[in-house]
Amino acid sequence: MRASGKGLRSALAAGTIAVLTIGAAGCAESDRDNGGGEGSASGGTFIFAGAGDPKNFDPIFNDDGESFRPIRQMYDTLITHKPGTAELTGGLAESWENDASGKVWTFKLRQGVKFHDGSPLDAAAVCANFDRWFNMKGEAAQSQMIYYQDVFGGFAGSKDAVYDNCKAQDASTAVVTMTRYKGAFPGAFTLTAFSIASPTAMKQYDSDTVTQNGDSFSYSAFANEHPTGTGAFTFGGWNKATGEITLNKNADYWGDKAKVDKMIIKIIKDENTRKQELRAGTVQAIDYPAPADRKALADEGYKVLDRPAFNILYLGINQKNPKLKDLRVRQAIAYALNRAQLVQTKGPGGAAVADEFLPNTVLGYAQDVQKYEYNVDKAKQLLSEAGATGLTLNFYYPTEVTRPYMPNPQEIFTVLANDLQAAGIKVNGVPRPWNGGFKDDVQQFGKQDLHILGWTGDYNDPGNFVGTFFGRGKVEFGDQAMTEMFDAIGKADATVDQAAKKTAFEQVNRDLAAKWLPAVPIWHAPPALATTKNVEGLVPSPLTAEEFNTVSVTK
Amino acid sequence: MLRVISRRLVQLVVTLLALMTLVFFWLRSLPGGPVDALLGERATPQTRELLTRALGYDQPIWVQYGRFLKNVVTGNFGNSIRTGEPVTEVISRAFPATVELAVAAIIIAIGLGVPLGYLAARHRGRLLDNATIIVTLVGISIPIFFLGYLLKDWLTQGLHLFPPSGRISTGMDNTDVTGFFVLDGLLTRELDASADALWHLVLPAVTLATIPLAIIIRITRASVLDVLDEDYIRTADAKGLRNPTIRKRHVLRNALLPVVTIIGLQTGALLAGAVLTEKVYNWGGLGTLITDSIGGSRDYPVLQALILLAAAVFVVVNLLVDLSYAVIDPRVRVR
Amino acid sequence: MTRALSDHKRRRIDELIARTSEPGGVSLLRDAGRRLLRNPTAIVGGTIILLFLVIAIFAPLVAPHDPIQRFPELTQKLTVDSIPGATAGHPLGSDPLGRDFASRMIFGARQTLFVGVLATLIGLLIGVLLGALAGAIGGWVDNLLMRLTDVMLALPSLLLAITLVALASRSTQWTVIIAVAIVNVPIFARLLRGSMLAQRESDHVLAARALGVKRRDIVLRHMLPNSLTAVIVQATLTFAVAILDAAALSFLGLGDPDINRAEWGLMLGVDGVRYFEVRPELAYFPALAIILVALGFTLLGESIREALDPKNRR
Amino acid sequence: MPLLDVRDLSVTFERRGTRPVRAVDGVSFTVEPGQTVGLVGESGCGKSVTSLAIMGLLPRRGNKVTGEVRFEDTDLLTLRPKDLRDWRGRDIGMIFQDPLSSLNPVIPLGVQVAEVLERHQGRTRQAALREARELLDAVGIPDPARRLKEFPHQLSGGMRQRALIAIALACKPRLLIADEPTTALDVTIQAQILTLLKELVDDSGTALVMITHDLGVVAGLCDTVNVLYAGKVVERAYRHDLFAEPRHPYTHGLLQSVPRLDVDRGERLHQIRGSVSDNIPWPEGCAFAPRCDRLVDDCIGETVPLEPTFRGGALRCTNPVPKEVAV
Repeated sequence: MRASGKGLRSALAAGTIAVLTIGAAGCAESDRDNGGGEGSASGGTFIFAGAGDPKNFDPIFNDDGESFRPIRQMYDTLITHKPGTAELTGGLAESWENDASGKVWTFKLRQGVKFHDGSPLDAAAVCANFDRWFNMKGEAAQSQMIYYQDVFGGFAGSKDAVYDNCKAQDASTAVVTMTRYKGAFPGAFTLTAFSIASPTAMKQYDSDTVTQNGDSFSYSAFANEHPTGTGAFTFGGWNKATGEITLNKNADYWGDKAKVDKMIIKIIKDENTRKQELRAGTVQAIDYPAPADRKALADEGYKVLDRPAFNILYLGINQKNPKLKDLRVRQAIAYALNRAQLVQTKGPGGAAVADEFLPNTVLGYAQDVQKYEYNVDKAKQLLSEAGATGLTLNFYYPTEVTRPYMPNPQEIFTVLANDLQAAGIKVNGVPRPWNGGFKDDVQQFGKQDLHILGWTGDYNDPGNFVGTFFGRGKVEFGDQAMTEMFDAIGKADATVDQAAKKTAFEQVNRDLAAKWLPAVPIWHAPPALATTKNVEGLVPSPLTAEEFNTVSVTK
Repeated sequence: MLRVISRRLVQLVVTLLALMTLVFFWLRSLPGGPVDALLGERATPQTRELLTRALGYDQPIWVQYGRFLKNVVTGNFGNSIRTGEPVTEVISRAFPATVELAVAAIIIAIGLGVPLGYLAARHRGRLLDNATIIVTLVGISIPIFFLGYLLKDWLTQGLHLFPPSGRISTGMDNTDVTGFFVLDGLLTRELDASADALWHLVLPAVTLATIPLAIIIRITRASVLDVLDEDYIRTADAKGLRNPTIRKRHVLRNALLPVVTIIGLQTGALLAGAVLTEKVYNWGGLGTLITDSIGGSRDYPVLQALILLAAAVFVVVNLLVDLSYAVIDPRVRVR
Repeated sequence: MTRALSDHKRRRIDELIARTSEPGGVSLLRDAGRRLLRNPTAIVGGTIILLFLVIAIFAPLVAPHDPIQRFPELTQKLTVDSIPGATAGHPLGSDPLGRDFASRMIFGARQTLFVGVLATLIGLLIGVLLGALAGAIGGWVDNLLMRLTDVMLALPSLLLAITLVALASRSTQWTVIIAVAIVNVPIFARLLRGSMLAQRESDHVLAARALGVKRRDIVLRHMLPNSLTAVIVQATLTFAVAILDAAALSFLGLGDPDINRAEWGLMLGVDGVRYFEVRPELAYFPALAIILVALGFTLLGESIREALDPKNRR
Repeated sequence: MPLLDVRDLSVTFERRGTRPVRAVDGVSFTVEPGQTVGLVGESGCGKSVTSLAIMGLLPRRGNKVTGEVRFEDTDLLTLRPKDLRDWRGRDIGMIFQDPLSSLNPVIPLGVQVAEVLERHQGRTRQAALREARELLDAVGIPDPARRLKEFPHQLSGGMRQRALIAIALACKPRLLIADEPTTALDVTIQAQILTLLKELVDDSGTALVMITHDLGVVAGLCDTVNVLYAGKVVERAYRHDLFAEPRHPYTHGLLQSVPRLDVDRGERLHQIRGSVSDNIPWPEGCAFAPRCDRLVDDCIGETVPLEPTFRGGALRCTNPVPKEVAV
C-alpha cells in the first residue's frame, strides 16, 4: 500500500538521474570534439550525409543514386568520367576501341590493379563479370538488373540480347563482342551498375543468389556484407540501426589514394535535418540541400557546390486526346507556360529554362531550335485557330516524391496549371502518389492529358535522353504511331560515326521542338552539394557520380 | 487471471488475422503496388513483366493469399521492398529505437505529469494551477511536429545544446547489444556511448512526451480533485492523520487509478506521435519506418507487418494495464 | 471477473456518458447553459470559436485578395530562397508562390473549418448510426459492431489515418477528411452505445415502456436526444483533434495535395516547414491559428462537459 | 463544565461569483460528559455542516466559520489546522453516513483501523493491527483476523459501519460525533448499529452527538435534542419533553409526520408543505414562516430570538404550539 508513494519517488529519482547524466553527456561530447580528428598525421574521417538507404552493394542489382554512392567508392568501371564533367576517360581500362562495325569493343586494362580481396583485375575477371550478367539465372535476379535489361536488351537465350561474348585476348586485353551496334556504348560502360567486381569474392559469397520472399527479394552475402571491388575505399560496414555506412581507405588503390582514412555515409532522409547536422558540425557534407536553404548556407560560409545540370523536367502531352493531336494546341500549351518565371521563382540555383530535352553538354544539342517564349496571346490565338477554346485537360502530378529535377512537384504543378488557366485552358489537377498510382496511371494506362516528369542522364549520350522518351511508342505520350519520330531517333541512335550522329541528333532536336512537340521541356535544375569550409577537393559531378578519394578534411 | 489472458490472446489472434486479410486484399486492389515500388524509373516493360512473374502476381489471387497466409503463420512477413531485408529484421531493428524513445517519453510524462497534476490540484484555483492548466491546454493543441521543429531550431541551431538528429553521434562505433543504445552503453561499459545516446534522446523524448504529459497532468489533477472530495478522505481527516500520510496513503493511490488507464490508452497515441517525432529527429524507429514505407516507396510488406505490430502492441499494452489495474485496485482483483 | 477486467475500458467511456447524459431534460440544459455563461473558460473558448466562425464565413469580405491569385508585384521579387515580406496591399507579404499570405490565412479559417467540421460530422454520423443500432438492437448486432470498433480502436488514431491515406490509391482533400473521420467513428459509436445502454435501464425509459410507447419512439424521442449531449461534447473535442491530424498528415506528405487550397494544416505542414528559414511567418501564423482554434474548441468542449456534469450541480 | 460548548457558531459559504450563503446561523448548544445530544432536522438544515465545523473538516477555502467551539478549555476554532489534527481521532471521533464511501476502497481494513492508533498512540504497525483485531471484535465483526486483510467492498454494509465505529472509538475519545450513521443501512441493521453505539457509549462514558433526521433514532438514544431549521436551533428540550410537548410548529409537524400504529388506518399522514428551500427571501423573521400553519405577522417582521423555556430547554417561536395540544 506504500507502492504509490514509492513509485512517485523513484520516478522523480529517475528524472534527476537523467538530468545529471545529460549534463555529463554534454561534457563527454565536448571532450570528444576536442580529442578527435586533429593531431594525428592521418587523414581523419569524412562524414557525408546521404539522402536515402542503399539497397545493397552488388552494383548490377541496383539502379538508384543512393545505392550507387557507396558502390562507386568501392568499385570502378571500365570507362569513367573526367571529374566534374560527363566526358569519358579511362577507368579500369586505360583505353578502349570500337571496330568499324561498332560491335566489337576492345579494352586495354590497367596493369597491376587488385581487387580488395587481393585477386588481380585482369581480362578474365572482366569477362567473368560480363558473363555473369549475361548468364544470370532466375526471374528474381533478372528482374532486378534494371540497367542491364535496359542497355543489354536481355539475357542468354533472348533474341534481343545485345551481348554476345567476352574474350580475354591476353591478361590485360578484354574483347567484348556485341550482337549489334548500340549508340549507348561506350557511354553505358561508365554506368555504376556495370562496375567490375571480384569474381573470387562473388563466387565465395554466392553473389548470384537472389531469392524471392513475399513481395520482395533477398540478396547474397556478397551484396550485403562483402562487396569487393577495386575502388578507392573498402567496405567497412553498414550499421542499419544508425544509418551509417563506413568505408575505409584502400591503401593499395591504383589511382589517387583517398586523402581521408575513413569515410562515413550517414543517411538522413529529411533535407532540413541534413542542413541542421551540417550546421551542428556533425557531418561535413550533405547531398541535395533544399533549394530554399542554399542562400542561407552560402551566407553562413558553407560551400554550396552546384553540379552541372544533367537532367530535364518536362511537361508530357498525351496525344491519345484527339485535341492534343493538333500541333497548334501543343504549341499553345508551350507558349502559355511562363517558364522563365517558374525558373526565377521556383528554380533551384543554377536552374535554366530548357528548350531541348537534353543538356547542352550532350552530343547532338542544337543551337537553333524553335523556342517558345512566354506569350499568352499567341497561345490563345493558336487555340482558337485549332478550334480548341474551352479545352479542359487532366493534369497528373506526383505526390510523396522529390526528384533532383523536380524538388517540389506540387508547386511546379500549381504554377504551370496557373499559367495554362490564364491562357484559357481549364486544368483539372490529378495528384497521385509516386509509387501508389502516378507511374501506373501515366506510364501504364495513359490516363492523363498532361503530366510532369523528368529524367537524370546516366551517361553522355543523346540516346539516353531523347531516345528514352521518344525512341519508341510509349503510353506516356499516347501516340504509338509517330513513326517519323521513332525512325529518326532510331536511325540517329544507330549511327556509328560520331560526327554523323551529332548532325542526326541535332536535327532530331529541331524537329522535336518544331514539328513533333510530344512534350514541353521545362528546365534543367542542377542538384547541389554543400560542405563545411574545411572540406577540400570535392568535385561535383553532373551525373551525381562524385568520387570521394580526392576529398580532404582540414582542421 | 490465466483465463483472462488466454481469452485476450485468442481475441488478439483473431483480430490480427481479420486485419491481415483485410490489408492483403486491399493492397492487391491498389494500383502500383510492389511492382511499381520495386522498379525504378529506368525499368523497361520487359523488366516489369519479369518482375510480375517473379513475384507471382500473375497467379490467381487466392493462390497468392494462400501463400501469404502460409508465410505469415510461419512468421515470415516477406522482405522489405526498399531494403531487401526480411521484414522481421527491419522491424526488430527499429523496434528498440521506438521503445527507447517511448519509454523515455513516458518517464518524462509520468515523472513530471503526476507531481505537477497533483500540485495543481492541491493549489486549485491559484496561480500554479491556472498556469498549469493553460500550459497543458496549449500542449494538447500544438501540432507536435511543429513543436519539434521549434525545439530543434532553437536548441540545436542557434544554441548547440543538443544534437539535431539521430540516436547517437556519427562514428561513435557503439556496440549494439539490445538495440537500446543507452542501455547498451551501460552493458558494455561504453559509458561515453551511453551518455551520448542519452544526450540525443532528450529533445525527441521531450517532444514526444508533450501530449501524454499534458494529458497526464490533467487527468491527475482531475483525479486528485475527485479523490479529495471523497468521503474516505474526510474519514482520514477525522482520524486526525497527518497531511503527508493522507496524501501518500489515501489520495495518491486512489488518484493514480485513472492515470494508469490513461497511460495505457496513451500507448497508441505515443506510437502515432512517434511517427511525427521520429521524422523530425531522423530517429531510426518504427515511426520512421512507417513514413519510409509509405512516402514514395510504398513498402507494402513492411507496412503490413507494422499495422499488425501496432495493433498487437496496443492490445498487449492494454492487457498489461488491465493486469496492473488489478494489482492496484482490489475491487477489480476480486470481482 | 473476466468481464470486469476486459471491459473496463469500455466501461470507462460508458461511465463518462452516464454522468453527462443523466435524464433531466430542459431544466438540466438550461441549468447547464447558465453555468456555462458564468464560466470564464467557456467564454474564452466561445469567443475564439465565434471569431473563427465569423472569419470563416465572411472570408471573401474580410480578405483583401483572392487567395489563389499570384501577384506580379510579389512574384517579381520571389525566388526559391527569398520570399517578399509585407508590402503595400499585402500586409503579411507573399507565400512561396507569390500569393497574398494574409488572404490565405483568412481563407484558411474557412478551409480549416470545412475540413474539421466535415471530418467530425462524418465520423459523428457514422459513429452515431452504428452506436444507436448497437444500443437499440443489442444482441449479435451489438456484438458484431463492438468487435468492429475494437479492431479500429486497436490502431492509434493518426496511424490509422496514415494507413488509410496510404491505402487510398488517390490522394485528395477527401482522402484526408474521410481518413480523419473514420478514425473517430469507433469513439462516437462506443459513446452513443454506452449512453443508450445506460438509459435503457433508466427510470424515464422504463416509464415510457410501461406506458406502452413503441420501441422506435422510445429510441428516437427518449433515448437519442439524451445521448446526444455527450456526443456534442465529444464532437467539440474531436474538432480540435481533426485539424491537428490533418496538419500532421500534411507534414508527413500525405495530406491534401492541392496546395492551392488555403488550409492551415496544409500551410503549416508543407510550406511552413519547407520555408521555415526563409520566412518563419509561413509557419508561425498557421501554427498559431491552429493552436488557438484547437484551444478554443477544447476549452468549450471541456466547459460544456463540466457544465453538464451532475456533480457540479449543487 | 460541559465537555463541548458550542457558542454562536456560524458558517457562511462564500463562493466566487455567487451570493454568500449562511448555512449555520448562530448555533449554540452544549454536551456534558457522557451525555448523548441529538441534532435533528431535515437534510439541508445545517446539522451536518455544524458537525463538520466542530471537527474543523470544512474545506478551508470558501467557508467562513465564526463563533466558538469549546472542547473543555480549548476553543477548537482558534487552533492551527495542524494542531487540530492532534485532537481529531484522539479526543473526538466521528462516524459518517455512507460507510462504503467513507472507507478507502484500496486499503485493507486493518490498516485503516490501525493507522489511527499509530497516529495517536504511537503504536507500531504490528501492535496497532493486533489492537485493531480486538476493536473489530468489540464492534461485533466476526472473524476479525481475516477481515483485517480484506477490503471494504468485501464487507457488508453493516460490517462497514461497525468498522467505522471501531475506527472512531479506537483511541477512546471523549466525544463521538455520529452523522446520520444509520441512514444508508437496512432497517434491521440500523437497529443493531444503534444498539451497538449505545452500548459502547454507555460502557466507555463517551459523550455522543447524534446527527439525524430520524426522530425514531432520537427517541431511542438521546438525552437532549436540538431541532435545527435553516441553520438555526429552533427548539431544544429533553427527549421526554420534546416528544410529549413539542412547542415549535416545525417540531410538531415533524412528529406528526411519523407514521404511528395508534392512528386509524384511513387517516392521512400529516405533512409539512413545501420544502427547505422555500425560504423567506430576507434575513429577519422566521425561516419556517412560509411553511408554517401558525403563521402570524410577527413571524416575518423581526428577528425571532431563541428563548429559554423550562428545564434548560429553549424555543424560537412567536406563536408556539400550545402546551395542551397532545401529539
